[in-house]
Amino acid sequence: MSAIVAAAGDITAPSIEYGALAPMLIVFGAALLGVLVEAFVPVAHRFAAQVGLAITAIVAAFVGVVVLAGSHSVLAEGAVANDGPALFIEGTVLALGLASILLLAERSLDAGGSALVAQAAALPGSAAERAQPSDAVQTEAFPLALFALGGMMLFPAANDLLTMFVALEVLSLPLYLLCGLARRRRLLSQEAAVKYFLLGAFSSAFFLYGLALLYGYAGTVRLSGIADATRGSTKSDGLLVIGLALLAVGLLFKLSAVPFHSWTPDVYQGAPTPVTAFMAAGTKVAAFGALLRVLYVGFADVRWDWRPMMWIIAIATMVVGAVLAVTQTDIKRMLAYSSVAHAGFLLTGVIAANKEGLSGTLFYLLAYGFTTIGAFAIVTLVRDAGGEATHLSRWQGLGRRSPLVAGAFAFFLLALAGIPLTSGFAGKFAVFAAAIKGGATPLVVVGVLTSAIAAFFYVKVIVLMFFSEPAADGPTVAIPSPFTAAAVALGLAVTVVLGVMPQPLLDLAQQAAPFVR
Amino acid sequence: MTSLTLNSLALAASHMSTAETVGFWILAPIALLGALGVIFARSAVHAGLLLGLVMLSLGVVYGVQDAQFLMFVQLIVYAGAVMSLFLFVLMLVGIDSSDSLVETLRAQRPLALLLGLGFAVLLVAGIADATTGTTSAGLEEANADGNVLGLAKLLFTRYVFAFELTSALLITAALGAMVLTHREKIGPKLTQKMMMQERVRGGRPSPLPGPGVFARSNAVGTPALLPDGTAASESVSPSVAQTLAGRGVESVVGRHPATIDAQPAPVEPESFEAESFQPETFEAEPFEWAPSSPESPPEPEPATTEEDA
Amino acid sequence: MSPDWWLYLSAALFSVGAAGVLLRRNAIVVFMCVELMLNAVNLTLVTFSRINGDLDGQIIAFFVMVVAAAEVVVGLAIIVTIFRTRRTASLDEANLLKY
Amino acid sequence: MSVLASQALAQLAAAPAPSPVPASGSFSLTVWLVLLPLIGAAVLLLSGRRADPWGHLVGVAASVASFLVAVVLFFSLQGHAGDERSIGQHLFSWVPVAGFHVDAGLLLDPLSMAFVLLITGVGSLIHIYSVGYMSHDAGRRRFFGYLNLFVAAMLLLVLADGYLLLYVGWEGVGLASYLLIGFWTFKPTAATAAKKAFVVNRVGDVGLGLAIMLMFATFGTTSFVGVLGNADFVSSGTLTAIGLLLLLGACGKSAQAPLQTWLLDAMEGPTPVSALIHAATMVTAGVYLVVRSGPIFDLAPDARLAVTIVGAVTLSMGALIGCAKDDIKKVLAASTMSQIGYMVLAAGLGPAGYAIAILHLLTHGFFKAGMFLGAGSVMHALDDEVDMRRYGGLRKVMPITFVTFGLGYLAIIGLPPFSGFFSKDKIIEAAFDKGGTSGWVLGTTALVAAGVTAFYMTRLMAMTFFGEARWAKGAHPHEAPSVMTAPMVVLAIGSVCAGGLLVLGGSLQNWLEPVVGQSVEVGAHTISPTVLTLITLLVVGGGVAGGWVVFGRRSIPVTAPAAGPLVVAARRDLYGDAANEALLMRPGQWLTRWLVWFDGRGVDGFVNGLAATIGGGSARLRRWQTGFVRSYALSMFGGAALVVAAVLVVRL
Repeated sequence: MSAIVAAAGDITAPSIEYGALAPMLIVFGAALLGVLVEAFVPVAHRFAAQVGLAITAIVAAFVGVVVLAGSHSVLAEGAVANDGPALFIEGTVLALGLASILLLAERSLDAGGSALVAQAAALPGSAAERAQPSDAVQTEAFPLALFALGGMMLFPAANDLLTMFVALEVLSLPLYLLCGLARRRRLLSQEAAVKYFLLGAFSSAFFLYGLALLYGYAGTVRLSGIADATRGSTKSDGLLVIGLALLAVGLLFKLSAVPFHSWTPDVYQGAPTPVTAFMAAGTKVAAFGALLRVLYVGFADVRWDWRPMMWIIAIATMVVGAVLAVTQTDIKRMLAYSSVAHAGFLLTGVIAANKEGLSGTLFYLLAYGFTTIGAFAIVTLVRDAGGEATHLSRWQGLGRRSPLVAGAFAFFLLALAGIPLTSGFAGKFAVFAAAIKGGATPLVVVGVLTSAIAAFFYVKVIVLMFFSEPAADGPTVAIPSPFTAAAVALGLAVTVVLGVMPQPLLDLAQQAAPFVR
Repeated sequence: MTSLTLNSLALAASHMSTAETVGFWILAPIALLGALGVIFARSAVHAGLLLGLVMLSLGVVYGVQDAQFLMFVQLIVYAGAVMSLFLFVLMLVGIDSSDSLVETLRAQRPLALLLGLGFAVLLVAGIADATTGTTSAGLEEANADGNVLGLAKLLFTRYVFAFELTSALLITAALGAMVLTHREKIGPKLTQKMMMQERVRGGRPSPLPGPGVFARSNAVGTPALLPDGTAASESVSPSVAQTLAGRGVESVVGRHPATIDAQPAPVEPESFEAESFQPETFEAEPFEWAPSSPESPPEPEPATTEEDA
Repeated sequence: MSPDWWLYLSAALFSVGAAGVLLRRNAIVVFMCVELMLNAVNLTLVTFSRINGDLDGQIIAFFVMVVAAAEVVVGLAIIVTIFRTRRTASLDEANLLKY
Repeated sequence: MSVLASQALAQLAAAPAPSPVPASGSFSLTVWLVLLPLIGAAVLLLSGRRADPWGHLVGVAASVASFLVAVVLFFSLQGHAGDERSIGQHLFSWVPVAGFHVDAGLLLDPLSMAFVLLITGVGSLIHIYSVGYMSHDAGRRRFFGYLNLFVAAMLLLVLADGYLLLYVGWEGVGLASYLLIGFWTFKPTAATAAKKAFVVNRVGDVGLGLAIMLMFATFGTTSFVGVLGNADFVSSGTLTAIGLLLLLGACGKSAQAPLQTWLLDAMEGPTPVSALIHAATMVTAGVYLVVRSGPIFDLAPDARLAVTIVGAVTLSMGALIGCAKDDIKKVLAASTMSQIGYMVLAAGLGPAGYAIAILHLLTHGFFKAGMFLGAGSVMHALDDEVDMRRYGGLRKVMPITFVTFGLGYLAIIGLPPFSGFFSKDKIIEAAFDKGGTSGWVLGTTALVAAGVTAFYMTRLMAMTFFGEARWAKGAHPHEAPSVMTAPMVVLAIGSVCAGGLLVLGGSLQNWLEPVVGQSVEVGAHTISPTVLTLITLLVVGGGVAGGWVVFGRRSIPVTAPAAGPLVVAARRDLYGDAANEALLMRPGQWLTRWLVWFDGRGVDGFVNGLAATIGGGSARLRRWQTGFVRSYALSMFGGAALVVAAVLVVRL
């Protein structure tokens, strides 16, 4: 016993840089406070308290990220990297998270209710559910979203694979739950949750197995340690490549690359639209950040091992995403496939494996995140008696009925298609240029061709909205509260500004470029 | 597993000791067969129990491999708590816990087996390629202060951030479970007096008829018959009706009593189907049921309770 | 005989678990198969811990258990919820979202 | 070649091109030349009906203000020494793409100054005239808006410091011309004419566009300084190509053969438009282009010869057509073609002719605008009657119109000392002085055409102002209001004096010398100037006499009599439309039809096939998304296995 005590004395207290970790800690702290709010604040005030808390925390964390800009260090005993790309992505995720919280806080669209269910435990259609006041909301969603947001911030900043795995789960678990909380179409929503959960757990297992093999190979799970081990190693590296491949499966699942994408359309369609927006934007950004860090820090020296594999996946992702989107009839599903295709375009930048690839991907992530969140925000506005009217045929002639909303949506679609003067063009240009420089020209050719296919279905929707006769009993466009309006405006503003003058942000992304090791 | 064995195992430096070899050949078949049992056992409960077996045997393996702390965590937390939770939920969901043997997805089964086998071969080949001839460093040094202390040192230094982070995970889990299951009470708690008043005003002061009364069967799914021969729909608990409907079984509740008892009904039954026995499973809003795909015809569900009516 | 054999066992368990995810229809059993995969990972970690001669692998395995516990709670809650609305835990019937 | 050339250019960064002096002081006003009418146009076109009562005044004010600025700038420019009279004003970086950098800037030099004065001066007069002419038109505000737009575009055209900005102005005047020709949209003929002008001009624009692209490919820039200053370093083949393409552009805008056909139809527009755009200013843009690009043509003799041929052919055609037309505006339009042919001919003669071309351009601007306004006045008096066979004897009822028109007539036929004499005589002389066979041919053509000009102008005078009145019933001709006659008087004064003033002491030549170079006398005179002048006067006299004999002394039938083939041909615009139709339109239509067919069957077939393939593939692939979690897991597991296999294979 005394020996144990003596030995315990050997442990030097870990140093944790609370200041530099502040953005994440603020978000997690706010999530914990949110749990307490659930416990102690009366029902009537919970919603306001949660929304206020979440927004305050996000803004404070964003300020923290801005203050930290330019730092280049490793925190918390080497678990967390605090470098340019991490901060860039943290800032991006925070801004996207703010927009998502705004969408979640929207309550004026659906007869006083938000997109979230009033009481998740009440069976859909049951007397218990009908007894719920119409303005009741499952306010636990806000702390859950904050937990997910914290996970998204940590995911790309994790400097070792274990922290990355925990962050992956921290970001995933709340999202699994949030997916099942739709107020309308609960069956679809719950189905999405269960699909997302099971497949997510499945992919986590692959990630973990890869982690284990890499630990076996390198004796450490720190990315820099793995990088050191890959250099000048005479060991047979079957463990390394299999480990990397399985690790990649876990990451590629999160960023919905083919063939690990199949959850994407189902979950995007079934989840409540604000949650979909959060997932589509935030998860993708965070997962790409993590993938970039893994590949560029841990496996930069063995890029010849992973590049062929990523080539095939990128091509498959672009092609499948673009081609499958063509025949979709549900707007959310179409956007989901579009998100798959965009994952492919982003992978092109990742494969470039050079500085431009990193900065281009960072830029693209930001641009895509805001565009997609704006697009989903618009989807929440087009409604009929059954909630959101997501079937494409219902959008016929929307441009004649409400030109403003349809125009904004058309603009987002054009940005997704990568039309010049939108952020999408600048982003595509950045990653494709980087890929060409990185020697991946054929990939760029495929990228351009699939962009053309993708443009086809975006334009198809625009044509549908503006050049078809509106249906007689078409959906109405709900008047949003300032929350949704702000989210749409944020998306539009970023999309326009980055399209017209992308240079400042590109410069910022370039400055952010080097990863800390 | 005695401490003696552990110590002797710990002495085995770079190669497996004989004891470990013996242990391997005992534990590995158990674990592997148990795992195969998990995926092939028809009953979910059996699968759960077999998984517990795998976990137990793995716990022993951890002990064999100088991971005493993990062994106990595995046994107590994993095999104990987690598996109990699984079994608990299985029991809760238990009514259709046995899987049908008919595979409805085309080529799913052979492909799954092929992939499983192929994946195992790939992994084994890769691992063998990498590790053959490597020697094991052993954990004597690392475990010098005892396994728990060594782990604690690591946990509170190098992995302290991840450790703190798991708190977020656990809170999420608790919060999530609560969100999905806890129902907040709306309105005041009913007193006995209020319940009595409600009952009197509700038009039926007397108790509901029990199911099966005057019917051919007294199963819970069979409604009682009223004096005029019609089915007393209230006699069947809504949850039973709902369950049957949810499983795609055409409930006898919703049927004309004539078809149940093969007797002509003297009085035209009221349209109770429309009112109280609309299964509450589904949303009130019009819902687009996608037509089931050709690969998956509705599963023929063996009727257990009501077909003998 | 070298510790590699434990690695082969874990690879086999992992593959069996993965195949089980593909084969089983009951959501809970599918989830159990995922747990089986995680257990296989833990076995790998513990074995590598011994081969590498450090305790990191065991710590990671410990974390995996913690995370798995949290995941189980969330997962089972979700499965129970969908069971309560659909009265079935069969995954094949959760098939509204497709194409 | 072009690569080598651009490398050479890079080495010769400090090429000896005269770079303009940056604008300072009063020259910073230059941009207001363009902005004032542009603002006027914006105000008029955007303000809506409430501006109807005062809109025309805004239009006039904008134009006049621009003229005043021009005058100020003119005197400022005169204050500079000859070789410093080139003022550049950089406006903004226009196309700042890396590797393709185009600045928008203005260049005010003696050549553009001359044009600016003509455009704003004559333009202002025509604005004032239009106040009266359009007073009964409901769309007067719109009309003035278009006029201001035109003035702005035309000023941009002549003030641009590079070909690309010039092209903007070029298209701008094309647009304004289109809008103004078709101003009376209720007239189908006007709409058709507008369309025709637009289409024919596009043909020319293609030439200009290609020339600009070729310049950029060759020189790496499109600025005048960069292109013209470095023309020496480029092969003559390239320069010839550029020159011919520029000529094609000039032909379109200046209604030269073979793109002349649109101008006659353009007379469907309101008469002030014809005076301003289709006589005085826009149609001379081609001449401006050729003169401005002088250094290129100087180094490409073949292109220059082509210019002279185009000029000679057009001036003859115009003269012939003028003899046969009964529509007064069409006669004037044909005459315009013919006179611009003279200018193009002169411009094609090289440094010897540039100044003369500009001289004729300026004098023509005065007298032709004056005559158009006179024609407008006559039409105004006779209820928009344009057929000269319905005129006659108007000199008594419309004395001011008669006198001003008459002075213009004397100027155009080249009677000394009226302005046309100085300019046209010089062109004929320069053509003969070119020497060789081509000199004789060109000279003779110009000389004969001068006689023909005298003939048809005399015919016009005789049919309009002399003889018995052949007016339609109920017509009560009267003199136009003073707001219309005043500009006519001013222009008549210009017709009388401009030529003399500009030639006196070689003032215009000296003025233009920094831009177009000294007009060298090429060798000896083929025919001594004095003798040639006498011959010319003789020929002109013959033309006048012939015209008077045929049309002045006989009574004019109200319907056109049957005539010989030449007259019929001339009445039909020398089959210009028919030729275009046979040579260009029909093959074009066939080509188009074939292309449409090919597009429909071939390209569309391919595209549709591709779309169908993608759609079909999509529909098929979609079925894989079965909605079953287990299938998804299968694809993931399969993917993972493939990925692992792939990395292992790559590794081996």
